[in-house]
Amino acid sequence: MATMTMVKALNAGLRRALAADPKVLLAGEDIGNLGGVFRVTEGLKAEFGGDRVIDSPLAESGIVGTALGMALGGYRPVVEIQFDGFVFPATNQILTQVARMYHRSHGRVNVPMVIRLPYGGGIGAVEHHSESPEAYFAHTPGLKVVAAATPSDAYWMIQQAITSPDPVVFMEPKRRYHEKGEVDTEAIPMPLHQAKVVKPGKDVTVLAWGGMVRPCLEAAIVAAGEGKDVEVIDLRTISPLDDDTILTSVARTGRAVVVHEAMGTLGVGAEIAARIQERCFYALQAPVLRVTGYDMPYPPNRAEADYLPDLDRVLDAVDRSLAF
Amino acid sequence: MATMTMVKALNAGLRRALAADPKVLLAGEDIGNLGGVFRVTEGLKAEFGGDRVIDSPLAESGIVGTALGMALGGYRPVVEIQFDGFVFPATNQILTQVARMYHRSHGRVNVPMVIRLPYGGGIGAVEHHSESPEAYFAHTPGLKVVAAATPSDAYWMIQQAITSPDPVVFMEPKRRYHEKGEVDTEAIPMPLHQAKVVKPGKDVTVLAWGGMVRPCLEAAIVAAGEGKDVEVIDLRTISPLDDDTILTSVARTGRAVVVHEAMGTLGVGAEIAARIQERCFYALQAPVLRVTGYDMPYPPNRAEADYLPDLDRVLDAVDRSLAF
Amino acid sequence: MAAAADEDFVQLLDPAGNRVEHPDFSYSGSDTDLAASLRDMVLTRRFDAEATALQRKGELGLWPPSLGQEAAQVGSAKAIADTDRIVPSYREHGVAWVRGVDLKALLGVFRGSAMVDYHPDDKNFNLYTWVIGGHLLLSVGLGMAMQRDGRVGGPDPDANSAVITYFGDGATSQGDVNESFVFASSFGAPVVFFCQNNQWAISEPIALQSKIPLYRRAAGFGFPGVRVDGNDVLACEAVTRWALERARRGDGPTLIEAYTYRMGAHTTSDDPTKYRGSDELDAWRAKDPIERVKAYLLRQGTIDQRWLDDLAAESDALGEQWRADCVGLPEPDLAQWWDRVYAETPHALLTQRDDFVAYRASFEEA
Amino acid sequence: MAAAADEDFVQLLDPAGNRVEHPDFSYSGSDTDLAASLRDMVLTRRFDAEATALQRKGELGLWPPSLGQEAAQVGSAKAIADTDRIVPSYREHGVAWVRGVDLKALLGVFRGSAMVDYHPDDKNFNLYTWVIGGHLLLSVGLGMAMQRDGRVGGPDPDANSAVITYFGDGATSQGDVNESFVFASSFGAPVVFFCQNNQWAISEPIALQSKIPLYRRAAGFGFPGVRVDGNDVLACEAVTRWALERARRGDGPTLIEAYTYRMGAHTTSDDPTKYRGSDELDAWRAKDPIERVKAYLLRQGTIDQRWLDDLAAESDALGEQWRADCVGLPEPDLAQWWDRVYAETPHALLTQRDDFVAYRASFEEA
Ligand SMILES: Cc1ncc(C[n+]2csc(CCOP(=O)(O)OP(=O)(O)O)c2C)c(N)n1
Ligand SMILES: Cc1ncc(C[n+]2csc(CCOP(=O)(O)OP(=O)(O)O)c2C)c(N)n1
Ligand SMILES: [Mg+2]
Ligand SMILES: [Mg+2]
Repeated sequence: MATMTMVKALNAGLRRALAADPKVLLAGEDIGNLGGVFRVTEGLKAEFGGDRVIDSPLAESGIVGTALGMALGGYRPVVEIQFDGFVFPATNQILTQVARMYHRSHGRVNVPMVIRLPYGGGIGAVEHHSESPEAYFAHTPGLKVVAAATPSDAYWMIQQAITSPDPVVFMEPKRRYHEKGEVDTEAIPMPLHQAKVVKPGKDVTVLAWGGMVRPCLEAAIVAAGEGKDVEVIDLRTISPLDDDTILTSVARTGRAVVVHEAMGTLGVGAEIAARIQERCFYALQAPVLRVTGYDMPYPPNRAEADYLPDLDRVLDAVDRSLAF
Repeated sequence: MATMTMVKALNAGLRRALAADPKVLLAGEDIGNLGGVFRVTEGLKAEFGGDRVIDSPLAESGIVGTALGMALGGYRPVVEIQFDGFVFPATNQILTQVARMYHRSHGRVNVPMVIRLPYGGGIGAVEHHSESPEAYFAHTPGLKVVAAATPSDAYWMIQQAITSPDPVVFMEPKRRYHEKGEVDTEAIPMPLHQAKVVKPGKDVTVLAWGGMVRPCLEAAIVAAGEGKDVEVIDLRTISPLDDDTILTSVARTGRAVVVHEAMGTLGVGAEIAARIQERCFYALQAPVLRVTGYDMPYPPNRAEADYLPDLDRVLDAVDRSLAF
Repeated sequence: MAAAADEDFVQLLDPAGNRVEHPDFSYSGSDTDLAASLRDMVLTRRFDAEATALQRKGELGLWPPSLGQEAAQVGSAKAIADTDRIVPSYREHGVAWVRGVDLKALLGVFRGSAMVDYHPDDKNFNLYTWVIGGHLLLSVGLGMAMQRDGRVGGPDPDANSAVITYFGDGATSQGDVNESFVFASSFGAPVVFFCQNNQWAISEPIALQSKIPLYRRAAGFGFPGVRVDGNDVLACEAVTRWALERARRGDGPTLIEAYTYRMGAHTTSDDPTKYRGSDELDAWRAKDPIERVKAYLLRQGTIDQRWLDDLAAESDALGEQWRADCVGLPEPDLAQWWDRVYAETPHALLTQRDDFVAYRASFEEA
Repeated sequence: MAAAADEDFVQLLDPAGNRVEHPDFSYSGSDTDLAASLRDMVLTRRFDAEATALQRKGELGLWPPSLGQEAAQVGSAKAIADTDRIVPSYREHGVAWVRGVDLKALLGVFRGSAMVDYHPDDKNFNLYTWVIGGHLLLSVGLGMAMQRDGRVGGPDPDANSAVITYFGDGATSQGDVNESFVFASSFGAPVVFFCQNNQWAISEPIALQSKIPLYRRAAGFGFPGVRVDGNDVLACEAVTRWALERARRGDGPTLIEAYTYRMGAHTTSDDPTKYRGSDELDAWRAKDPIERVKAYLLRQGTIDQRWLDDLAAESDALGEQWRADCVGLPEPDLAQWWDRVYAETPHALLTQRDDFVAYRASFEEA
């Protein structure tokens, strides 16, 4: 058991994956000599060589498209998109090529590829560096989407994503990169596409992932002080959603609050709310509430504290749900 | 009052817009001499010249990006994306540039631009030619998204979209291109961002847009024969949603079914369901049901009849809603 | 521009069927080999004609004819080794034929009964694909995989391999195509970019995509570009052979611009009379890729009328076969497609499939 | 490659401050004009140093230094007419300064207090922008708008205009940049593509983006490319002037590669010691864009120590002003941003804003 930051945990997970399978490759901008702008790949080029840790020309479509080719050629590429907001030049490759190859080939050709996406706000960055584009990918059949909230999950989930036979968009909450946590590198990890009840409770279910799990846990603690027993679920998997864990919890609590950074309209919270009301209709004591980024582009970062869901907004929604 | 197909109505609407404002321009692949692969722009290059009806090089990002520049330069470009599935190379331009300019400039610079998107299935086409990507755009603040279901709406809405100060993704259901309808070119059109109750009813609200309005209306007729009074709403505007019309109806009927071609997960139906349960919680007699494309890429077209929502599937959902 | 171009490109057999000398390139095959290429071109044309007819009869939803591009396709294909990877676009029926792909497999996608119904590894022939220019990047990636496999630039030439990727003139305007040039150049990837400049991208003439000959694009990215007479099967083979050998040797990518003409419609949905005149077509008819080889080989005595009659008979038989193959293609069943989304199918998808199957069955019961 | 490049490019003033003859280009200004350019370079460097210091003090979140690129920026900017449109990237502080953009407006975005807080029409200077290569297409579109306005190639040269767009060496790998070349070439758009090749894209050396000099990319798209000594303010001005005149005249686009060096970090978040040695920096220091002009003008007697002292005083005063401007920038209020999403704000957004305002007020009450 070691204590490390999420950056170190990802680095260790990638190192282990590279060591375990010679077919694993990394590619992206600045990931080699620099170790990536967040240092997630630090030291890996020195250790595994430039053929396996590839500094790519500055073109996201090219990075993803050539990685797809390498995947078809028998490799397991892990590409880093430098920031969330720079994934869009690669949209065509991700949506029409990577996500579709299995379908297009009648299931003959699979694409074992990971697209690492440092995402989300709270780091005081300029435009395009604080976004949460998961809904675009979760609306795309053929892609899987996961998000790590802790160093331990980061360590294990990245390795599981790499061994997945399907393309995985791997969301890394930048604001949690430097927070430390325990990582048991000998543990048997839980399955990749399973949500985790990180705090059991019986009054209301709060659902979050990645960077938003922490304020939800904090809200649960405050709420507990007020006698409200909040269950917090870290979704971990956004596509597919782990319906069982979600619906079982809400069926029991009768109340749900979904929390995410992306804008509310057509954010993942919409799908979760839609499913819950479809499948737990009679169990619901209150509408499923959403605590999300507002329906606007990410604001100047000196206003981001107001933009991002936080402990208070989660608590407020919990209260509104309980009072409904 | 004239009877015409949607293709002709769009053509007439574009012609009128070009004639009314010398700043209106059209751009896209094959829109000039050929008049577009669907002939929507037929004759317009001959009438208004190649400087205003621009055959563009084969590059969607280029088409949208240069159109953005022309918009910033004082023009009102209307670009045609040849088919739904080929909009993705332009994603970066649409999401990070077109949609954001107003925000990025603190509201100083607006982008009066229309992106015409022939969309949807039911036409027996190969891959990428039958898709419904509206949710990607509706999840993007700064874009407006509308869909025409009839020749009359096509005629008026395209002109309204062109005069809009904001960028509008204009969805044209290909499968309705050649169906005829009445167009009153002297009428005063209803506002662009307003939904329309196309068949009033009191038992259940069915919500659709574009190509799906027709099977919903057919289902309503069959249901009427069985004594079920279905209200059908043509959303017309997908972003922003016309909450008033939607919620007023559902508050009255207590039941809702959303119908669309795109895959269900994170389709626009998710947002509508989430809003309805948020705002009509006590009025709801049954969960909001969704009748959508299945969670897979569009199938080979000889299987599309099974894939696409149709009269039967709408009826089935209406029945399930009423029986809940 | 066409005139200037004509002086500019590699030609080894002129439209009248005369062999032409070129300082850098020569055809390495015999006249018998050439007869084999002629046969492949004739059969490609027949396949194309059958498919076009099948579309007219409603058996196919759409067909993109290869008419006029047989030399570019057959010639280049002849230069490809079994271990090379071919990445086609959607019009490379002649390449598929030479490669030995069962052409039936190409029909399903146009019939609407399949997505793309063959395994790309079977014949080292990638899936037909539709997003213009979208497949070039994966071609480069396939080449980068070969580099990492140690299959490029090794001491044993037979153990080396390369990728050849096909695209049109219109495609050169796409960002992805140019990024492919960047990546291939930067990594010295073993890729031959084979552009069939058939003068048109649907209704758009080549001049809209480029004011200068396309092959010159490559120099700006740091690798060679060559324009070849795309209606000359010898020249296409010779230039492609050279480029593939360069690539396999580890000398990096090449752009080949095969200067040819789409003699038919863009697809069966297209009406070319809307945008081009018949004189243009007539001029290109005079440069037909098949006629010149026929003329040459008849003159050489390599083939005779009897040979041609036999070929016609073979062609008829194959035509019949393809027609039967097409109408006999299995209908798709939507129920099969839920487990073709992911290699590891999420549980919810299977439930969705079961619900669909039950729903559909409810009609049968009734 | 740098060595070969040095022979290849347009230089009018060498690093030692000697004027150099060039067959095609000459500096049209006087020594007094050159002194003005020197002043602009010195003040640009000061602004950059202040901003870097403000970042260190936590007043800015991030800063991308222009250190070392003053000649490329000031020289090119001197050639731009008021009616020309400038489309910057994010590092063109020197261009902004010459243009007369209030530099305070550039600080807010890096402070996090604003998006981009000026009207692009005020100084015909587009918004700073972040998506690498994303702004080149709109530059071409702006040029196409000028064509349609009748502002290109008209009989009165003063009534003509053009667009100049700035980007880096790394940007040239982006599809959008190459599509911009396609569109500009195809439509003969009046656009000068001004690439500051500062040798690095964060940690990636230019060789990863292109194996050959970047200016040659243009020829493959059918328009001229020129490499200029990007540390020579005379040469940058002369070449840019020529290219803009071509564009305004209706002769179409030009690619200028200003061969220069990013002497500082990529941004204040970057640590260049991770990927490049100090000898490289030393070599480039010897080619400093400011020193050579100073040496030349001192030798000419156009300026003297007193002039330099005055400039230092002006620089100090401005420095103080910029510091004050920065800390005095208004804090953003999220409540303002709901009606900055759409020109016609949907009703639901206003409700969302009102709810937010009420929610926020609930804390103040408490
Ligand atoms: C990204 C994209 N945009 C548009 C289309 C529609 N489309 C299909 S073929 C074609 C023209 C292609 O021209 P070219 O590249 O010259 O190839 P050709 O068909 O002539 O062989 C177009 C515009 C497409 N398939 N993909
Ligand atoms: C599409 C995109 N990808 C990645 C980035 C992150 N990024 C910011 S600057 C930069 C390097 C740019 O290099 P270059 O084009 O040479 O310009 P320079 O910074 O050297 O002036 C990168 C990769 C970005 N801003 N946009
Ligand atoms: Mg073509
Ligand atoms: Mg650079």
